[in-house]
Amino acid sequence: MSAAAHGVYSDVIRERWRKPRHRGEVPGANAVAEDVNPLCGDRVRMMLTVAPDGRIEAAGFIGDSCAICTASADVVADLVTGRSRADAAALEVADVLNVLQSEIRPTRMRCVTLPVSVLGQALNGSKRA
Amino acid sequence: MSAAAHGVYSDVIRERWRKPRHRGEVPGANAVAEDVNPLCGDRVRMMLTVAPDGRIEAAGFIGDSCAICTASADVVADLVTGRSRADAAALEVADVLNVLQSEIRPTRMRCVTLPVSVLGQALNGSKRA
Amino acid sequence: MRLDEQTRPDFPILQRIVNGHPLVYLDSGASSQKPRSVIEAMNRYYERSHANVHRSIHTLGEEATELYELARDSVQRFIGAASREEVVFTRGTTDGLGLIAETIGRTLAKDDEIVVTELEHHSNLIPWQLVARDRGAHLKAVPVLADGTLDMAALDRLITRRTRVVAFAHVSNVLGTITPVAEIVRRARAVDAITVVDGAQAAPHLRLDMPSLGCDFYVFSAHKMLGPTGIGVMYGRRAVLDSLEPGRGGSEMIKEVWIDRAQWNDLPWRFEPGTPPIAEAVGLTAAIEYLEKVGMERVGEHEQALTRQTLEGFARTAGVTVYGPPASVDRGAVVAFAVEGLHPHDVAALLDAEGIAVRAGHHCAMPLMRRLGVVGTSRATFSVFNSPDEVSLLLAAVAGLRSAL
Amino acid sequence: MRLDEQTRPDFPILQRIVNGHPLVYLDSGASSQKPRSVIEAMNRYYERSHANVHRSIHTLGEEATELYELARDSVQRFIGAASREEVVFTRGTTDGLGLIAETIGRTLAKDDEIVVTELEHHSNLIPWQLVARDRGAHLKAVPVLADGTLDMAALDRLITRRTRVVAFAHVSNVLGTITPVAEIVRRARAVDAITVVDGAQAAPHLRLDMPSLGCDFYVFSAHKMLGPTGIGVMYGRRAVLDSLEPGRGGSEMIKEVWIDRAQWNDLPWRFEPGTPPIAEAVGLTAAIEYLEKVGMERVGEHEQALTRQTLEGFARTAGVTVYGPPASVDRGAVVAFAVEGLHPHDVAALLDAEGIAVRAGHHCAMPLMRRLGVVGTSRATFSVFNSPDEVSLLLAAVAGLRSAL
Ligand SMILES: Cc1ncc(COP(=O)(O)O)c(C=O)c1O
Ligand SMILES: Cc1ncc(COP(=O)(O)O)c(C=O)c1O
Repeated sequence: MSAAAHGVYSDVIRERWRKPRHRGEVPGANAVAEDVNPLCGDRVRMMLTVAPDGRIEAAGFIGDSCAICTASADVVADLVTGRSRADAAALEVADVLNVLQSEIRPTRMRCVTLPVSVLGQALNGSKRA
Repeated sequence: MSAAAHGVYSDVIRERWRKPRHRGEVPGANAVAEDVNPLCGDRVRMMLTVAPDGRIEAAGFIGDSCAICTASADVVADLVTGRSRADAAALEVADVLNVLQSEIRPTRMRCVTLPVSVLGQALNGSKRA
Repeated sequence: MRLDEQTRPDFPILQRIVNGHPLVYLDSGASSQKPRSVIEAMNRYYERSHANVHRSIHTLGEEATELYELARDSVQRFIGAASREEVVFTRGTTDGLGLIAETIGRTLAKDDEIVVTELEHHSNLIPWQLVARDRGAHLKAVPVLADGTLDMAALDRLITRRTRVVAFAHVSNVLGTITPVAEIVRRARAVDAITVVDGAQAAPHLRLDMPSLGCDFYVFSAHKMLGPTGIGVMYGRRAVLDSLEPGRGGSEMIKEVWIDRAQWNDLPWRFEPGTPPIAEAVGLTAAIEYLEKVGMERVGEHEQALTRQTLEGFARTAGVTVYGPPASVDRGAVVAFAVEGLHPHDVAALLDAEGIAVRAGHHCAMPLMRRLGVVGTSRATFSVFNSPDEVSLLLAAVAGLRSAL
Repeated sequence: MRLDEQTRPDFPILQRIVNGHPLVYLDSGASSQKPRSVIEAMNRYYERSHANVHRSIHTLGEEATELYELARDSVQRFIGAASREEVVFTRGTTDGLGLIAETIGRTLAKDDEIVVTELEHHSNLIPWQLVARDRGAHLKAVPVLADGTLDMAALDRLITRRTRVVAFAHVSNVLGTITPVAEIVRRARAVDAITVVDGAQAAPHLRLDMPSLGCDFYVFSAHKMLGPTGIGVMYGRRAVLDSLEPGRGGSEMIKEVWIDRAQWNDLPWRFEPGTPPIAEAVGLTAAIEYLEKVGMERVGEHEQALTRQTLEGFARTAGVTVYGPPASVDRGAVVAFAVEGLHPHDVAALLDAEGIAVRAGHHCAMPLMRRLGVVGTSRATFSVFNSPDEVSLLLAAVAGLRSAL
């Protein structure tokens, strides 16, 4: 079975699913958003601590989500930490895919994009903060 | 073309279409009904003069209708003239088909049944008298 | 090569013998025949890739979802929509018009006005009647002139500040009239009314380009344009779709659900409750690809030529009346006609005896029939596979009809 | 011969190789595969007899109409309806439930009550939410007990004098629970409430007999019972259908039309606006004939046996949780399960790598997911073509999953 699993998910995804680096509450987070993948009900909450100068000091997520979505959220948190607000807002799905190193099938692309879109919502202070 | 027409309609239908015996207003009619075939918009009005003793003294029809429907209405008027109200109410589609002497396809059966159903309505003094 | 020479071998049903004659099918306006490629695309789908769409992450589910969403891309291209989110799959024209009426209906208030026309198919009339009754709104109809066109002066009077919806056919399914969509849209927009175009008879026949028509909604059925039964399209302009709550509920169209409330899904799925017509979407893609390969300009020219041939032939036939604009004007591929002394049903039945399929009746346009002063008409309609020879057969058969009964 | 040994050769898709493995399709609850006879019936229809139905008097139109109406007779027989007028064709379960909700909705008043259950599919929930919101009515849900059955004591409390509608599933698409339809109908009828049964998961699996269920409405989809996409059935008890105004407008459902009003057609057409799914009706007839030839008792027994085998196997597998009533109870052909430490999506993706198609997610039953305390589950569902060997493959693959990620 492991052999099959290798075919399905990249090592990066499996690694980040087993040991996500940014999973958990972010105390004092001041930019927060949460959304749902309508296809499956997966839910991701992104939490950021943005310093007065606009730098993102800490990022984390919690969520009920599959391996791909969890890995994506973890990578998003990774990539935005230490960046400026503007840089973070410019994060694209391609950047995440680049790190994930996995071929993602069309029906699961939303698992990758959900955390990116929740990041945008958190930065905009918009929906369901 | 006549050959084809022969295949389509019986001589009775063609004859009654060309020279219906009961087409026209029935002056003094006291049992009247009109209805429409929803499939095609054909409309038939049946008019009866019922004597105090319940005998149908005169019957006629007017309508915007095809050859089959016109022939059927004409036959219905024929068959009920002189009969008692109860006898007329017992008229069945089979009686009309019997006179028409034509094979009627399922989609045109309503052309035959419409006048029979309008007769029933006229006798019941019900719908759209 | 003439278009029919090229296309006829693609339509298996043209092998049919009807009452001893090769089938002459002149009823595509009611429902067209299907090329082999459409039938086979659906077969292939059922034999290799069927599964439910959207929420599945197994291989067949992914294939089915891709095929279904590919159909959306095909339609977007076919009608020149600005984005795929503007393409909503329905179950047909009637379904799409009903969905729009219910959806807009929820936003109407007492004494709002809905403008339709006298040449509408019942499917673009009854849903508005139901809505008008429910909301206390008023329904008004633009009259049809003697030449079969809309009374545009009356339109100007009928569209008022209270007008919230203007709903009308692009091509009349009886008269063949092509209505001036962009012009009507312009006048409706001046009072901020929503425009709803019934494209059932136009989509099989004209090259469509949503931005240049400018309407808010445009609906049509696959089964009249070489595609399968069971599926249709509702185009909705993005800004309008975004502003509307969904009219119908179910699965697929939601994001989150609690017992007492729900949050809607994104476009276009918000308007597609339940398992969609998946195989039918695959068939529609094949139909669009077939039409695109031929080229809609060529389709239109071919059908215009057949229509002109019919109109000119009937003009020379004693006792035949035709309805709608003259042959000199661009028309849909529709010729409604009457034969003196014969009821339209009998015309159809007698032509059927010679293998010729035409429609007869009110064509679901009773108010127009009343305006024409008839209970019904006979009607010949044309598609890509019809030939000038078939028109000649029709003309000869009709010429022989008056002595038939 | 075991049922699957007999039926498997009839399903072309079972030849599919998925990710190097023969397809093991355990997702019929979402949409079943189709036997060759269903696919071929639709082909034959398109290649020989297609035309629009009802208003046509040419040969193809008559053949199409006969085939379409024959499907109604087939359904009547299949569900034991008292008359063919009680069988209305829809576009699927969601469409049927929406149509019923809109139609009944028009008769509801403020503070009327609608009772559903916590195990409903969104398709039997959202339409009632929309209606409740529109009419100022209240929606209440019967809870699900820990053993996956409905809380019948709560039902008694929830059904009151104000209850106008009781809508519930016959078989849960997640738990497999078979609800006591006749009993619920009895309690609803005591307060004159209309009963609406969602039979989407029951029709493919149980022998249906409308009079003994006693409900007012019963709806299901063809695509889950070996039939095509794009068509469903709404059974309505004659007396109830007679008493209701049609909820949706269009052609076919009228008798006479003026610009401002219309007179409705007779049953069942009053509830079927527009060109119906004709080829799909032909396919549905073939699906029903297939099921009848096998016999619904045998279908049910076969699927029960596979369900039991799965439940028993999972009970022996460490780290696997199953939902719903125990194996000892009659259930639908549905097993929802969870694998410790794995998200349902990943379970489905990993099984797909071995050619096994199961569904994962909320199964359009988010309120039930919340009650179960999960975001989703994996779900295996069975049909006539599934074999005990396939269940063994599923069990072995699931047993190997925990170390997979
Ligand atoms: C219980 C139940 N109800 C309703 C539906 C909706 O059926 P459809 O998507 O065919 O409209 C389904 C299937 O998805 C179901 O399982
Ligand atoms: C102009 C027009 N509108 C609407 C319709 C209804 O289309 P459908 O029956 O496919 O819903 C038709 C065809 O019958 C039509 O010609």
